[in-house]
Amino acid sequence: MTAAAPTSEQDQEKIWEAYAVLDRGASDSALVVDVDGFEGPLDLLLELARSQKVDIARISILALADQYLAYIEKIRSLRLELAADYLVMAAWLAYLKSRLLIPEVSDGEEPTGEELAAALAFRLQRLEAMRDAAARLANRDRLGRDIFSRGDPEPVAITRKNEYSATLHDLLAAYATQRQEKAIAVVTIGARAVWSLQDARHALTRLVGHVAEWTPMEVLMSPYLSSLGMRRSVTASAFGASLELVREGKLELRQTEPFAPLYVRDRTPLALVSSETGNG
Amino acid sequence: MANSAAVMIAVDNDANAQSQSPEEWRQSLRMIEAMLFASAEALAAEDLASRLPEGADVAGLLADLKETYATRGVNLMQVAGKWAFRTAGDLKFLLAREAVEQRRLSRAALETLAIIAYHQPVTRADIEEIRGVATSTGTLDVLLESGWIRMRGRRKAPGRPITYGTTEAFLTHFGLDTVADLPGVDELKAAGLLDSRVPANFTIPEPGATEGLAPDEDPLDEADLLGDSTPR
Amino acid sequence: MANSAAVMIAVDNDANAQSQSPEEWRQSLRMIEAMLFASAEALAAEDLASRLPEGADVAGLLADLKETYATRGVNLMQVAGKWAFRTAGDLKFLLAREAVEQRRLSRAALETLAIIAYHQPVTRADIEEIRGVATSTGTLDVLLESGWIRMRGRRKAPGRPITYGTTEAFLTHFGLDTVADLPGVDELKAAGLLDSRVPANFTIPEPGATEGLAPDEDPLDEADLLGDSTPR
Repeated sequence: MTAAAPTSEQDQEKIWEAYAVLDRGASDSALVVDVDGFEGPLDLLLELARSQKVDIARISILALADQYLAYIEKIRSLRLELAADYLVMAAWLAYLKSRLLIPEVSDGEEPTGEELAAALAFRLQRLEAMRDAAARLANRDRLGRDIFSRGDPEPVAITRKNEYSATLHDLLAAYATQRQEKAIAVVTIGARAVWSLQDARHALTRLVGHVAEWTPMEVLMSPYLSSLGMRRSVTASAFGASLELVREGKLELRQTEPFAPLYVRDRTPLALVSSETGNG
Repeated sequence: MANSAAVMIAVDNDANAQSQSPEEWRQSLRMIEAMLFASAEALAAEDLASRLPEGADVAGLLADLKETYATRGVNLMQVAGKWAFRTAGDLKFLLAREAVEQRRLSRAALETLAIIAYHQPVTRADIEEIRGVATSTGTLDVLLESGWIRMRGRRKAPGRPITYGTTEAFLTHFGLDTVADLPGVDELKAAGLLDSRVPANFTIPEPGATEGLAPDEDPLDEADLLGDSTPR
Repeated sequence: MANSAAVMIAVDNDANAQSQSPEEWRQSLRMIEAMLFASAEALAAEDLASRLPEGADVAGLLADLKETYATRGVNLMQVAGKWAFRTAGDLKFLLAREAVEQRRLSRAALETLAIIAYHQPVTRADIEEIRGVATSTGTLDVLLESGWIRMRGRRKAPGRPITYGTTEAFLTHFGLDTVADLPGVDELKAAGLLDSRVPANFTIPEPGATEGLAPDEDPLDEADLLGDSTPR
């Protein structure tokens, strides 16, 4: 069934117009079919078949072919353009007609005229069946048009509930890890309370020029030794800083023996020897 | 009173259900009634069962309820394999004001929809063969957009054309339980009119189930699922 | 069958309604059923009457219908003078669904929970002091939601901060008899959870009682028990 090449739906419009013209111009035509338009040659054939007012299953394909050919001739006589597939169908029907009229010997290869006719009848029946089915479908009680669901459905309230899971091991591990980390963190914070070398140097520099007599370092640094944890840091940094200032010739240091108190004073021009002692 | 017939049947069913006492049966009926009434959408029997007492005869309960409501203004219907209450069809005249505006399908679209429904899985070429006209892209688009048809897979044939079928929304909208319930489907099948070939070689295909693939169908390619829904 | 009672009443009403034959009465009942079912809101008797056959006894019909549905899963109710179907009160539970989501506690929540368990009764400030970081409200909320901690009381201290402790559910979930069963330093070390080199002065408290109040604790205020459970 390849004869009827599909035609596009836009072309239908042309045909419809053609048909309207035909309908008006040829009211004596035996083929008055009142439809909106044809959707291709098969559709036209179906309408013609229906106009025979007999069961499509028992339609005379020969008569139908004649009708179609006459119809096409009519349109052409009105000098209306016809889509190619209508002409192809016409040619095919003319061929079918000749096959049906001339008795033939079946060679087993080519389908017989009867077989071709049967195939066309089948297509027409099938198309009609689908038309009917579409109509029956459209006329069913349709949801939202004919039958209705609950207009005010009662919503299902979904309560979200979280369920948590954790094992005792998770719990203890989290606790132990956290407490342990915190224990170490305390030490780290202690390290922050270091009196830097720079702090010490800054403090000592401010004293330079005011320490004429030997004065214990501890006394000079006493304002900074107040906080308990700072003692070592202050002592170490003050010592370091004082060494730098001695090297720069700003201070002198004196210590009588290891771990004995460290004395500081401004450097005097005569005190060259004293600086040797600064090696505690 | 037509209702008494329904009541009789309900009582019979009660007697048959050995696992549930009449009181339990009645309570289960009430529960199903409540769940189905509250929902605008159809509910699967399994969904209902999950909220009923263990071992409840859901099929029996639904049959009972369907019978009870058969003569009433609201009927229990099977749609798309699920259950739902719907207003009775003969009362549509009353409910015009509830009607939502319907998508108006062109004749071509409606015909195409019918062909897809009765012949599924079908390719675009199949549809054109049946209608004898080229199918405009717009027609399939409109149907895809309506949610009534979907791309099912690809035919195992040269060019691997896309196959179309109907959806659950189609069944729901047209009040069908399965595609086997399409009007006149049995007669059409018997007449060989759902066949893609001339009735000479008379093999009658079932209108395939909407789920799963036919033997000559492949699943859709990934690209089909990602890209726009319009087949070229 | 409770329904037969309803049928009886319907028959009685039929007899009373002189203007309508039993068949008309039944049809009017169906119409009301369908209208109420399909309507998005409750309908006044007048609304119904305007769509029923002339002279229908709307009040009688509604009474009949109300009776019919009284024992069913859906009831006909009068809401603010209008009529609507509603799920029977005892079946409302069917319309609630619980979505349980399994969740794991965050590290912060686990730490906080452990601190509450070991150090109870603790205030939020205590927890922050131990953890060295601010505790987000979310963390305590999650723990309160889990049901493993509770607000115990208020510390007898400036600001009267709320104290937290663990619950029965906590003990049950973690398989503990009492909080005193929580392992001590040595046990934690033995389990490899604590480094053996922790400072000698490292201690963990022996958890206090979960019941009753500590000497420095006041009971919760009434407002704590009424208001939302989230302390600011």
